[in-house]
Amino acid sequence: MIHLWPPLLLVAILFGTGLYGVLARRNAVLVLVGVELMLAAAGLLFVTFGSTIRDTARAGHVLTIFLITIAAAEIAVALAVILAVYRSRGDIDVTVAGEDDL
Amino acid sequence: MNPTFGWLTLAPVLIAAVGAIGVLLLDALFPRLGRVHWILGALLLAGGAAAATPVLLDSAHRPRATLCTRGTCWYTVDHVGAGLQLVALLASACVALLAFPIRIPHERAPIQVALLLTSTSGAVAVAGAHDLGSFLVALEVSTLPTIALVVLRARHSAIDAGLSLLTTSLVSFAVLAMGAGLWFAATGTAQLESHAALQAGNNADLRRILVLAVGFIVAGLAFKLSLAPFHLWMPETVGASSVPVGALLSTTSKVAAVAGLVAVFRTVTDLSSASMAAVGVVAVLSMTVGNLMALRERGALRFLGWSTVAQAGWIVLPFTTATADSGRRSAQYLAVYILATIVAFSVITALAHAEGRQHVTRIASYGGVLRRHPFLGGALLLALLTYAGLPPAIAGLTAKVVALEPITAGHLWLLAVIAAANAMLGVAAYLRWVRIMLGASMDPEESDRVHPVHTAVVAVSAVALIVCSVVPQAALGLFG
Amino acid sequence: MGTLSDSSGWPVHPSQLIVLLPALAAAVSLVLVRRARIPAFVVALLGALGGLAAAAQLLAQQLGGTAEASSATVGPLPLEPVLHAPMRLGVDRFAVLLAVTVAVVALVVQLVARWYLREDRRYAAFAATVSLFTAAMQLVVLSDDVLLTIVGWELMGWCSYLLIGHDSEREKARRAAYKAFLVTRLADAPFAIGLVLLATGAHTTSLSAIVRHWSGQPSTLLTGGLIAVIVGVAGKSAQVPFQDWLPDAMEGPTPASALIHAATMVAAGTVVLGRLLPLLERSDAARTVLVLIAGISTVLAGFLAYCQTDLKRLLAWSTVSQVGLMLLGLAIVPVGHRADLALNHLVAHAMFKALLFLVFGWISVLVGGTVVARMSGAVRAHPATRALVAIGLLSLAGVPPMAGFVSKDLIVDEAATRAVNGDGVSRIAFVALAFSVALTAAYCMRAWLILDHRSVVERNAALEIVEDSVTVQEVGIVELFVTSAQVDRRGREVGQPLVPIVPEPEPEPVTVVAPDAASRLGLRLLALLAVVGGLLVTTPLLSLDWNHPAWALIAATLLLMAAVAVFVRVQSLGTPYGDAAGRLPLTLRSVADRGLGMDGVYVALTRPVVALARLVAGAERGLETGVHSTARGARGLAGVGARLQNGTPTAGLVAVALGVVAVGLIGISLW
Amino acid sequence: MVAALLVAPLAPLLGGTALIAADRSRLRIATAAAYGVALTLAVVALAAALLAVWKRPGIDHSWVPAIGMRLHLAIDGISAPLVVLTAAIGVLVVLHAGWREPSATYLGALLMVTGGALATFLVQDAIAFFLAFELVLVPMWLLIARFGDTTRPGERDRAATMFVLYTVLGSTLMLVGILVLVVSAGTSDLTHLQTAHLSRSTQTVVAALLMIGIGIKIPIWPLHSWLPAAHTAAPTGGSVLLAAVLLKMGTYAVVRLVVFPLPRGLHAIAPVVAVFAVAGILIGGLVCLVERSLKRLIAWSSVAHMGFVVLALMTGTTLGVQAALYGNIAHGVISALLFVVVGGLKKRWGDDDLQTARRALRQVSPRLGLALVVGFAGSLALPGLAGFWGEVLTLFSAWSPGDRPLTLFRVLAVAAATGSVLAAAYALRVLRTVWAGTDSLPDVVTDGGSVVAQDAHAVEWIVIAVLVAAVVALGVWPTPLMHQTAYGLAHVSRVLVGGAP
Repeated sequence: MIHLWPPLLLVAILFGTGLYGVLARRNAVLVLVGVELMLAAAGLLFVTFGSTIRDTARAGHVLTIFLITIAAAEIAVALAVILAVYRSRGDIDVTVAGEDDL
Repeated sequence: MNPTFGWLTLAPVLIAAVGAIGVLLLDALFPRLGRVHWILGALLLAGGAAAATPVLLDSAHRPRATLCTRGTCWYTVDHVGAGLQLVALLASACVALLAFPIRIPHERAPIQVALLLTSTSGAVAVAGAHDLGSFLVALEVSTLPTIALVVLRARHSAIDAGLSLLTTSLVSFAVLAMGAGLWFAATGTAQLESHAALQAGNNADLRRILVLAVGFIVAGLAFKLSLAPFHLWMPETVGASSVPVGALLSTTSKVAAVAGLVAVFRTVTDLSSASMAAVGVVAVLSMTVGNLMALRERGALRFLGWSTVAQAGWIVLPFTTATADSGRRSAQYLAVYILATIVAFSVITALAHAEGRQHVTRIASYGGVLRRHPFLGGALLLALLTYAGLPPAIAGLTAKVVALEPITAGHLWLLAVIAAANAMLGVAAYLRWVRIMLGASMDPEESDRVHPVHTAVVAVSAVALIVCSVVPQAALGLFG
Repeated sequence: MGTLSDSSGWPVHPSQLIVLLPALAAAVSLVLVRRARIPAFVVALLGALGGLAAAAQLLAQQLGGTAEASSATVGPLPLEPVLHAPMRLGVDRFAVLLAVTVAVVALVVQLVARWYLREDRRYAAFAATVSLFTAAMQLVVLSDDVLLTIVGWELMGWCSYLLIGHDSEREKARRAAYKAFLVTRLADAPFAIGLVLLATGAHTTSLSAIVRHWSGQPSTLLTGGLIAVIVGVAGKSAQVPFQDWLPDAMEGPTPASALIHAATMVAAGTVVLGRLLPLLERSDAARTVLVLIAGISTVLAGFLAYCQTDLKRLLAWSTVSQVGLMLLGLAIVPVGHRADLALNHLVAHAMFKALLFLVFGWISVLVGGTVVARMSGAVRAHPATRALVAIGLLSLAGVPPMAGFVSKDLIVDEAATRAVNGDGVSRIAFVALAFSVALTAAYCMRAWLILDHRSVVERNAALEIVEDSVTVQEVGIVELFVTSAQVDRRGREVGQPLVPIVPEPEPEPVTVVAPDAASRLGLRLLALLAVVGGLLVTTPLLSLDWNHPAWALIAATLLLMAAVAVFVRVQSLGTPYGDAAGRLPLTLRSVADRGLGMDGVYVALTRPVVALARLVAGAERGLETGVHSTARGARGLAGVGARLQNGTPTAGLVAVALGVVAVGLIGISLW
Repeated sequence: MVAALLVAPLAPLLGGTALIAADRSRLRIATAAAYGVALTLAVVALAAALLAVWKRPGIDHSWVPAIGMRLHLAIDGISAPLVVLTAAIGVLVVLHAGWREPSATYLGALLMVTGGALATFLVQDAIAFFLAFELVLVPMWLLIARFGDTTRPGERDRAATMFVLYTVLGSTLMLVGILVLVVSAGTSDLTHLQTAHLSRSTQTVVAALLMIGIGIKIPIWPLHSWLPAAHTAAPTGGSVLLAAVLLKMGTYAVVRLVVFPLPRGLHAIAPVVAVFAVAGILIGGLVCLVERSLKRLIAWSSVAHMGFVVLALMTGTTLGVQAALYGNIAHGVISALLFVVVGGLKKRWGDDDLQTARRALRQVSPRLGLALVVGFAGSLALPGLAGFWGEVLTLFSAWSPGDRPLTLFRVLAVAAATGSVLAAAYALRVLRTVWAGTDSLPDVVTDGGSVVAQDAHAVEWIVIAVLVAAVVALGVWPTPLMHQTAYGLAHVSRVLVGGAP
């Protein structure tokens, strides 16, 4: 049985890096990258435990594939929105306040 | 072994999901149908709602399960779940009808209808999801289309709000996914089952992971429910998107989140006799922030956004004690809230359509509404009083009773007192609007006639609200 | 309502009627009559007559031994099991005697009031108030229940407020009424507490049951309760230190004064203490308090009466003094005896004091005021009043064979006997009595000398400088003596060059309608009773040892009185108005006129209360502002929130991150 | 018979709603017609209430099983007097509005308050009680905010808001307490709320929550800040309802929800609450000594009077509850009378400042003067008027407070007696300046004693006369009402203590 701690450490690092990226980056695309890192951490967690836990449904692996799929869908929507934002105001800086409609 | 497949049980999800594809196909075949799609969508949703009723009518309260293999089922609808499905479908149907009279480019209508149907099907599916996979997928299916719907309004403000919604939702989903991973790590199963949770709970190490998992899942769902501090997108988005989409965000989205919470907390009730302190903190924080911000908010739609934040606090309040009927109570409060929200948004849509959007975005411009449109004004008044929990809107009051009861039964005095103080704050916020409505008119010019579809939606939902005020059991009884 | 018939076949027990009829008269008058004079008088008269008739009937029953000892009022209050509240009237010989007395005085007052207030627009209200007052006093007299006693007690206070403030156009009347009610109400608080203490201890509000209960167990609690009651009595009876409201109460119309002073309010304390006497006898501490209060009051008031510039106020102070005598009569009663001494004096006092007040009122109408300067020589000018005044003053002074003599002498006799037997309380009482007797004789003599003064013509010259009765506030009284120069016997200023006296035009003969026959008849009845009232001791209504008089003591008393009278006569010689007190230093007289400045003390006492009230009101304003500012605070808080939420997606993300961390931490640490 | 139970609250509630709706909509109805309708409805409600009090029917239907709320209406000896009082005051305030001035909305709001209060006293279900308790809020708010003092709109709006917010906070806290009671008793039947198995500490917490919550409504010092402002700003009808009906709901709630179900909890907190009550008596009295606004003065006197009621309740004895219930009704009638009179005066004067020199009321308006005298005499608990019995019996009960700390309660009794001296002082202060007038103005010459034009006439005089009669009747003959409450108490007073130690 392999040790659990290296993959778990990696999960933590990935998640932390992703979160940091999300919080620190001003560019919306880079924020997106951060989110992807976080999702990757979750996927790694699933895979790790999917391989250690005796699970007939192989849920860990299946769920990882689910996650990847969802992430792809998200990226599609996200890029569309970012494109719209860029067209609308010429930048994709997430630290800029949105316009008010009052 | 092949899984079982119960068409009837799955019908509420399927009608909406297949309907979304159908609408797109129809548009491909008959490109110039335009706004008729909304009617179609509303009919589909109503059909879905009808399909959700058999569980509710079952006097034995047996849950219906399907997609079962080897004794585990991926889709189970119990009474609470079916009730939530019904509420979500009906709310979406109302949104479709509200959107119908609004003039938009022909080609955009079918897309929006499809997005609405998709989002609704996701929300409906959450109510039946019993495993992490469908749980995550369904939640995301219900969220992503709403982002698109917001952005599709194509105003600067809407696009900016869309970006805000997008980033928050993505991060929240990541957190949710992490929570799901931790759950899997703790329990070793992808099923949201209580005996698995119970097993994990008995092991000190696993218990900690389990708690963290639940915490992450709750945090991820809290975004959707716009609980503080995951709420900042809410007022902005509701204020910037078109009014029916705002209604969708305030209603169907919330159903999906509550359904998710119900699924999670159902598994941990056996585990926790103590209070879920974190939920309590989030709940009262939400109420307080929502009410305080609503107190000074000048925009009507944003006000409703803040009000939703505050109401979300009340919605999750029952989960604090994590007892067997927490989910039911939460759903009951949600139902009343959604009814009031539909009324409020219907009135605002109708007014915006008749008088122009610039006349409804400020609370100050509601002066004299009761004179110009006694019927619409009266309905809005009733909705606001329902939010505030003041009779004659008894429905709102009974909902507050429902939400408070587990807290008091659990002797969580501090929480109860803060909730009481928030009841007061809420009244202060809502009465501000009511007072303006009772006051004199700001802009006396004549308005167009209110569109009959809008009138009908307002009438039906207002009557439903009145019925719920006279017989609150009508709303509360949906969930057994 | 209990049973409405008694064994004698009457539909309603006479004791109930005694209270009910005057009360009914008041109600009918207020509701139906309102402003018309004649109907108001008829109703009031019927009430008074009915009350008297019922009292007479009760008297007959009592003498015949057929009176029922108890009758119902509003029915027992359902306060079981904490408190038994039968709410019944109790009929005994005292109650009967007093009821008759009150009814007689009330009747005469009603008769005279009609004449006295013949030009008053609010006569109807006055008559109704007098009726109500009568009913309240009768209730106290007949009550065998603490609650009923309090009802009558406070109701009298209110009626006195209305009567004293009857001429509410005058600030002085308003102030006097306010003062009277407030001072008595202040004393009512301990009175009520005392009665509550006694009643709750006995688990019943029935006075007789309370007496039975506490007789068995003397205790400090009992003493405390009794002292509280005594303080209350001191308030209502205008004893030290509450005495000052009574002279001011002279602002009321004279018939009202007659009622308040003679038979009702000030005497009520005696009645209540008389009921509680068996308890009082057992508590030496309470007796001491009583004898001190009453002793100081009777001497001080007697002295002040002698000094007054206003003869009506002289009567007022004499009332204080006489009530002190009655209370002394209660304090000295040996264990096992009843309150006969005090009640006998109460009855006698009621007769002569009512007479005196009414006659003085009559005179004041004739001469236009009650200050010495106006009253001087009045009975000479108006001979019709002469005999009445003489009888009244003689009886007040206690000259044989008047009623006042009999009643006072019996008290002195008893005090002497017990003092000799070594009772400390009685010794104090005896000393006070001795002073009181002398002072009474002195002020009676003085009053008579003034009223009987010869120099009517000379008085006219002085009239200009003497304004009307200036009584309540110090306004006028001091100035009167400071600014107006000394005058000689003829009323001319001393030390001024003699100017030829321009003959003053005789004052226009004011056409005063003489009191009608009924009023005069009433006065004569009172005079008669003031003379022969002493015979009361021979009736079975009182059980007093009257046929073994201590002749030596009587002789000594009479000698003392005679000596005082001679002294006063000598003093009065050569004064402008025949006023013996004119020889007293001016400062003393002005201080005495102001009741030794007691009013100032009262005012000073209210000052900290008002200051406290301002403080509290200010604090409450602050609290209200504070509460309001919480609203501002809430909005400010929201403003802070709005600044945090600057509308950027990043702000939302930061909040989400913080939330995740917080939820995780709280979940792990608290679960 | 059962219909009477339903008609009594529903006729004014629905009728009031309809009137308001009709006034809002395009079909504005004539004021006279609205007045006729409102008066009819109020009278119907009164008739139904009387019938219900006489026949004592009961309804018990399931209503909202989800929260255990039942439609359970009944009357017992404790609620009967309050029901009659409320219905009668309802008729009087509508009558007093007159047919010329008021809008249909005003009348509708009056009716709704009446109906809500009737519902409060009629329901026997704890949760429904809370609901009915809240029912009066919005119409009352409407009365103050829309029809209140027009001279100072800012103050008025603030007063209206304060009223609602305070009350909502209080009633929500009360709801928390109710829910604990209901959960622990397993029933929401008001007469069967037993919490025997709750621990002493829990009982204490619940009793404290309830007392704070209800204490806002009563109000108990220092939770009273909303009251003076609300009374000053409210229109006459609103003030009357507020004082005569709404405050009574608070004391009634204490009896039903604290005194009976939570004896042990009450025992723990009674001394504290009693001290606050007496503080209210004294502070109310003191403020009245210097208060310039007549309406505020009466509001403050209400604080003092309710202090007596609460003090009596805190003794937890039958005598105390009797005293409190009597004082409750008495204060209802007296304060109604005072507010009608003072409201009329304020309208005539234009303000209600006591320091403005005015002609003597007893000359200018003898009827109003008489009513004012009766009102303030009642306020100072003069025997023969309604206020006396409650306050004197309060002294009795505080002197023998069952199992409460004896010395403390006796000290409080003495303090309360002192408070009644203050009551005399402020009552006479008002009478001296208002009723007897000031010297600085010349006498008005009235011709031949005819009633002056300014005096109360027509409906105003009828209302005043009825209230005066009620004040006197309750003072002169207290036994019927006491028997009512005694009968009511006998059925539920297992928990009450016998009395003196």
